[in-house]
Amino acid sequence: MNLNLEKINGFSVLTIQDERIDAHNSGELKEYLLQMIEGGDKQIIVQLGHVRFIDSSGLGALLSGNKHIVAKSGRFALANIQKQVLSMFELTRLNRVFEIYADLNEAFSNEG
Amino acid sequence: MNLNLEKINGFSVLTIQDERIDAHNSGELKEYLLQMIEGGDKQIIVQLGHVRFIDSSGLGALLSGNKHIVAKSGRFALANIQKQVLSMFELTRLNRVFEIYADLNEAFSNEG
Amino acid sequence: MCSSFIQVDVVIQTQTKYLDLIGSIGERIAKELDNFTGDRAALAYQLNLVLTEATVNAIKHGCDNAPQNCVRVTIHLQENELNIKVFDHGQGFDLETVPLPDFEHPGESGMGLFLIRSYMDSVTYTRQSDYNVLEIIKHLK
Amino acid sequence: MCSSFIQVDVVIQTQTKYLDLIGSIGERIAKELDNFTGDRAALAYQLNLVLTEATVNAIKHGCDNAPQNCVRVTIHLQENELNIKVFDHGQGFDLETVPLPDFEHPGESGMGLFLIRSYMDSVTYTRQSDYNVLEIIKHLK
Ligand SMILES: Nc1ncnc2c1ncn2[C@@H]1O[C@H](COP(=O)(O)OP(=O)(O)O)[C@@H](O)[C@H]1O
Ligand SMILES: Nc1ncnc2c1ncn2[C@@H]1O[C@H](COP(=O)(O)OP(=O)(O)O)[C@@H](O)[C@H]1O
Repeated sequence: MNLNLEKINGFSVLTIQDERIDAHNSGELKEYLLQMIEGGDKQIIVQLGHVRFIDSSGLGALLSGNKHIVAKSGRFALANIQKQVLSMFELTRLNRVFEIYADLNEAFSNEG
Repeated sequence: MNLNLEKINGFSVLTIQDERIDAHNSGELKEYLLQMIEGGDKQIIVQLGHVRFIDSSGLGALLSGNKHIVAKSGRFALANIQKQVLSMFELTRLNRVFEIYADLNEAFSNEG
Repeated sequence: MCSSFIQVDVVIQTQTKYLDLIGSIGERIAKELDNFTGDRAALAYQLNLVLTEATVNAIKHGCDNAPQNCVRVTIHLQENELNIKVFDHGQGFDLETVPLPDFEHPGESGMGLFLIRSYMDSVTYTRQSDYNVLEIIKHLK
Repeated sequence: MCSSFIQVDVVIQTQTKYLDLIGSIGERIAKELDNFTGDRAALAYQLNLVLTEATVNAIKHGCDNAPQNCVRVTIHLQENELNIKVFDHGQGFDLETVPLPDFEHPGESGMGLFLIRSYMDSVTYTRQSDYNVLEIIKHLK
């Protein structure tokens, strides 16, 4: 999986460079998020702007990151979700679980 | 087939808007070119910039246009051919039959 | 004689790296649905998703995990219906007893069949003597 | 047991509008060739082309032209070989007697088989009792 991690405004911004998250690479995403959290990252924004497709295991990987960071009183947010991908969050009602922002600036300027 | 015809600098510039020319739509291209030529067009440039794929029937349609216009002492040129498409002209040696230009400007500035 | 407009049968080795291929073929077939009047981009996504979810299940549960095992997927497009079948050689399961996801306490798994059922019109799972088949139907209007 | 990494069998009605689908599937399979070290974009194009040319021939010559007739195409990917078969139910022809195109006086047709042979490693046409098959092999290195 092609991931890019930057520190911006005190946030750890993880940009997913792949167009597709499915059961083939979601395990890697999940592991990467867990290691970030174990390493001390408390404010994570996952940028999904490149992602055209996500399956249920991809949603599961994001959910896992969210749970672990919330357990440490941190923050987990998603940004730049494409239309069809967003409909997956809506159908599974995970849009009520995740903090979802239109873009990075909106995520930065929100208190959560 | 999605075609766009413009008159520029005395040339009839036919832009093919489809990404693919194959036996399904090459008949239409051939007919269109014949009608242009019968209607009096004598300087035709076909812009292939959008075309990602051409099959042998597509090459045949362009060849038909070329033959008919040359028979009337007109000019027929191709412009903006993508790399993989160009390799088809090379393999069939049709690059020696057609006038081929990198872009419209090069086609305009050449005497043929 | 063709009973369908398009029939695509795909057999892959039981490896998740081929999910993208199978999903992409489904997405590509959505372009051929001349008579479909709904949201074609949404349908393309849904077919990609449904094929991905169903194929993962067949890979995960459907066979002893030797990589030389294979999963077969068929996609048949008829005039008013798209029919998808995913075959497995595992123990099988009872589709009717699979619970809905717990939306109040969402888990990291257990959403696949829910998604398939949400987007498609009919889903059945049948055990035969030597294979099982998940059959998914989408009516096209 | 899977004898191939990927097997795709496509059956379409004998209509040229499905050429794009068949070519696209070939192009998509080029992405899966892990061991191929050559120019992948070129190979993707060539598979699209070869499938298009072979399928057109089966549509044009391979059956009485009732639209409910069908053409079957199979694409099998093995470790070092890509195997394409296109089946038809026509009168058949003798592949060996098809002449090269006349490059000095190029014609509007007659380039399909030349292109297939140029890009692929082996091309054969076999008549069976109830069908004919054009078999195309590309060695992958
Ligand atoms: N082909 C199959 N063979 C056996 N069991 C299956 C199959 N497909 C699904 N199941 C069972 O149904 C359950 C729910 O599947 P699903 O909704 O896709 O979620 P997940 O696969 O994430 O658990 C699986 O955990 C598994 O027990
Ligand atoms: N499947 C087929 N059945 C019968 N004849 C065929 C078949 N494929 C090719 N041919 C014959 O071979 C000739 C050359 O084919 P090809 O090189 O593809 O060029 P084209 O189809 O443009 O003529 C065709 O004109 C036809 O006579």
